[in-house]
Amino acid sequence: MLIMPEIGILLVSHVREIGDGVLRLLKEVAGDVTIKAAAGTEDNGVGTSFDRINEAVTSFEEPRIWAFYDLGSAKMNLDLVSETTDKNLEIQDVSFVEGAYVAAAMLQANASEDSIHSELKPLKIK
Amino acid sequence: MLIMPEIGILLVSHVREIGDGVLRLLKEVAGDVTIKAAAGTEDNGVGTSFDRINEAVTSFEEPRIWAFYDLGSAKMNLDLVSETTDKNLEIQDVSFVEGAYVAAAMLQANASEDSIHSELKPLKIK
Amino acid sequence: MVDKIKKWLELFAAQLHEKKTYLSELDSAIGDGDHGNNMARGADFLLKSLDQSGDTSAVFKNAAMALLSKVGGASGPLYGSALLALSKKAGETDDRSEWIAAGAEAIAHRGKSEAGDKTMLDVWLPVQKALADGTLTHEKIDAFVAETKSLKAKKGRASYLGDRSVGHIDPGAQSSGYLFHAFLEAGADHA
Amino acid sequence: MVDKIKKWLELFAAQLHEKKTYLSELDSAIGDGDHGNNMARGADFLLKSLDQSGDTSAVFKNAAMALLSKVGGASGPLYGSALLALSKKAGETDDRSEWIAAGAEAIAHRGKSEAGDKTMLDVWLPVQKALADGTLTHEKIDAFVAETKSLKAKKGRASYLGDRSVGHIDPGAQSSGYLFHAFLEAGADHA
Ligand SMILES: Nc1ncnc2c1ncn2[C@@H]1O[C@H](COP(=O)(O)OP(=O)(O)O)[C@@H](O)[C@H]1O
Ligand SMILES: Nc1ncnc2c1ncn2[C@@H]1O[C@H](COP(=O)(O)OP(=O)(O)O)[C@@H](O)[C@H]1O
Ligand SMILES: [Mg+2]
Ligand SMILES: [Mg+2]
Ligand SMILES: [Mg+2]
Ligand SMILES: [Mg+2]
Repeated sequence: MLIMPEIGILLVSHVREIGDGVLRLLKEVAGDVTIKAAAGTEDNGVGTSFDRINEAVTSFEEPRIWAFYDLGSAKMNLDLVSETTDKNLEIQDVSFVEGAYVAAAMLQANASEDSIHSELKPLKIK
Repeated sequence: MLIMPEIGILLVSHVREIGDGVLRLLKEVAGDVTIKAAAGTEDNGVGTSFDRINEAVTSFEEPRIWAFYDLGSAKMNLDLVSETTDKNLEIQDVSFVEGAYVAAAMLQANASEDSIHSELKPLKIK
Repeated sequence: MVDKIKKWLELFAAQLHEKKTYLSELDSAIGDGDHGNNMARGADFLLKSLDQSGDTSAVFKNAAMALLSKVGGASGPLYGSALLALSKKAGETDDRSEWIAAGAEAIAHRGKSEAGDKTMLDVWLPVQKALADGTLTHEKIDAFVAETKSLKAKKGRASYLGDRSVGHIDPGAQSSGYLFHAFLEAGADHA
Repeated sequence: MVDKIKKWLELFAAQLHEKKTYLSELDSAIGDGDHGNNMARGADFLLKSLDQSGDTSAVFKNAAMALLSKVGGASGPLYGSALLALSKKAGETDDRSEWIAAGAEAIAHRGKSEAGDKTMLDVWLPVQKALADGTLTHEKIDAFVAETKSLKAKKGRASYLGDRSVGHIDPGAQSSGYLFHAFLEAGADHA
């Protein structure tokens, strides 16, 4: 019934628990969407890690990745990764939890990209 | 140096880990602001709990509480609590992580309420 | 009178238990798949904490607090608000259609929702109308629930599905269907 | 040449270690209080992984990756991007002012920031200019760092403080000050 979505979701947060928690929230409505979190520094401090993000990006099987992030410095690491990776990393400048939730729910429902983008548009705050 | 803020911050999320994680993120920039999380159901499932929110609200010493929430059903519980509590519960319809972060950082810096509201305004997405 | 009300809530709780899996299946299709578990958890606590004072308003209020405390999902504050409204209304009148009207209004207020949004309200509102007309039957309740199939969700988690929400029964409408079946069965529809 | 570059980075790393507490104190006043810890963590790894191939570009690239991997804060991708730019530029020219210009440009690009935003850029840009004029001294570097005190933050965490950010040295400007002190001390400012 569900066509394997060609888009995966990456959650980049400054805090490990936030990444894990949002993943859990999204999984409730999007069991068939690949969702990964890269959150916190390597020693699980508050911050983001280029390596963690890079590894997560590399590990997706989907050709396209939509990345959601919490604060600005996460975006800097994401930008850097997107400049160096072969993957199609599309950074979404929308509110973190709410935007990722909408995208996950709609990807699960096989909604059209256009309709997802139009739902995400009012959440663009970055 | 820092005047004890008369406003506390309440974080209401569907997931325990999200509440704890955002609290951790905010505490890094707002050590003197009272911040509490009421997240997840009582058995730590995904959802919100009127009781948990109500208890958290009651436990604040500050006369005013700014509440931030992730998804719409958290807001319904918050609305219910705000109709029954004596506390001054001000529900902020802004993006959850980003809005709470800005509010915490600015409360810590003793910024004026006006200036905080004008920073929060572009984050109003609910 | 209070015995019929208690009977009503007990039958509702029993039904929620029996249909737990089905309700969660409905919610899996257009939501997060927890409506059955949410309501069953609430039902357990409702039964355990059923008020024994003999006062109808107190029975509703206790039931409201039980659902509020334990349900977890959006349906918690929604059913909670509805039952709080019934508790209040039961202190003012015996007119059941006024009770249900107050409950529906509380749901609409809490959920900022209206008729046609594909929610539990799409059962509460026509039930209220039939009750006022004296035409409420089990068949009608089932029909109201089934009619949510054709609606497109505008509120709650299902709203992100847009057209894809069409063709599925709304889980909250289904659980409200059980509520009103129990209402008739307990004879709680008249004083 | 490569020895001076390695010396430069070693002196920088040593200084970051020594000033760890002070840098975090500066960040506590207008940020989240971790800049010293962030940079010290990066410095440790930078020293451990210092490239020994004898190639200047490789030395910068390794240092960039060390900071990127370990710093954690905004300063990680910022210093990382700057050092990547230096790595590239060092393959094209020996002109130090061109190197630093490329680094500053990378920071501005990565941080979407500009002169006067009260960031590390407010040290990189005037250092670059003085270097081009042949007038860079330790005193000037200290002055550039000190001048960030009077600025109002427009980028990074400090930006939410508005006027309250005035009167504090920017932590990233201070660590960049250490970078350029080490630059002069190592004699890396000329080929
Ligand atoms: N805004 C709303 N107004 C009215 N009813 C709503 C609203 N949001 C959700 N509902 C009802 O709640 C039901 C879902 O309940 P449940 O699954 O327990 O909560 P959640 O969606 O938080 O997981 C829906 O099927 C719908 O009938
Ligand atoms: N957008 C930006 N452009 C340039 N520099 C920035 C920017 N954001 C932050 N910085 C620099 O980074 C420093 C803070 O680094 P650090 O404390 O390690 O990161 P974080 O703020 O993520 O905790 C600031 O003092 C500033 O010099
Ligand atoms: Mg549900
Ligand atoms: Mg739920
Ligand atoms: Mg910092
Ligand atoms: Mg930090």
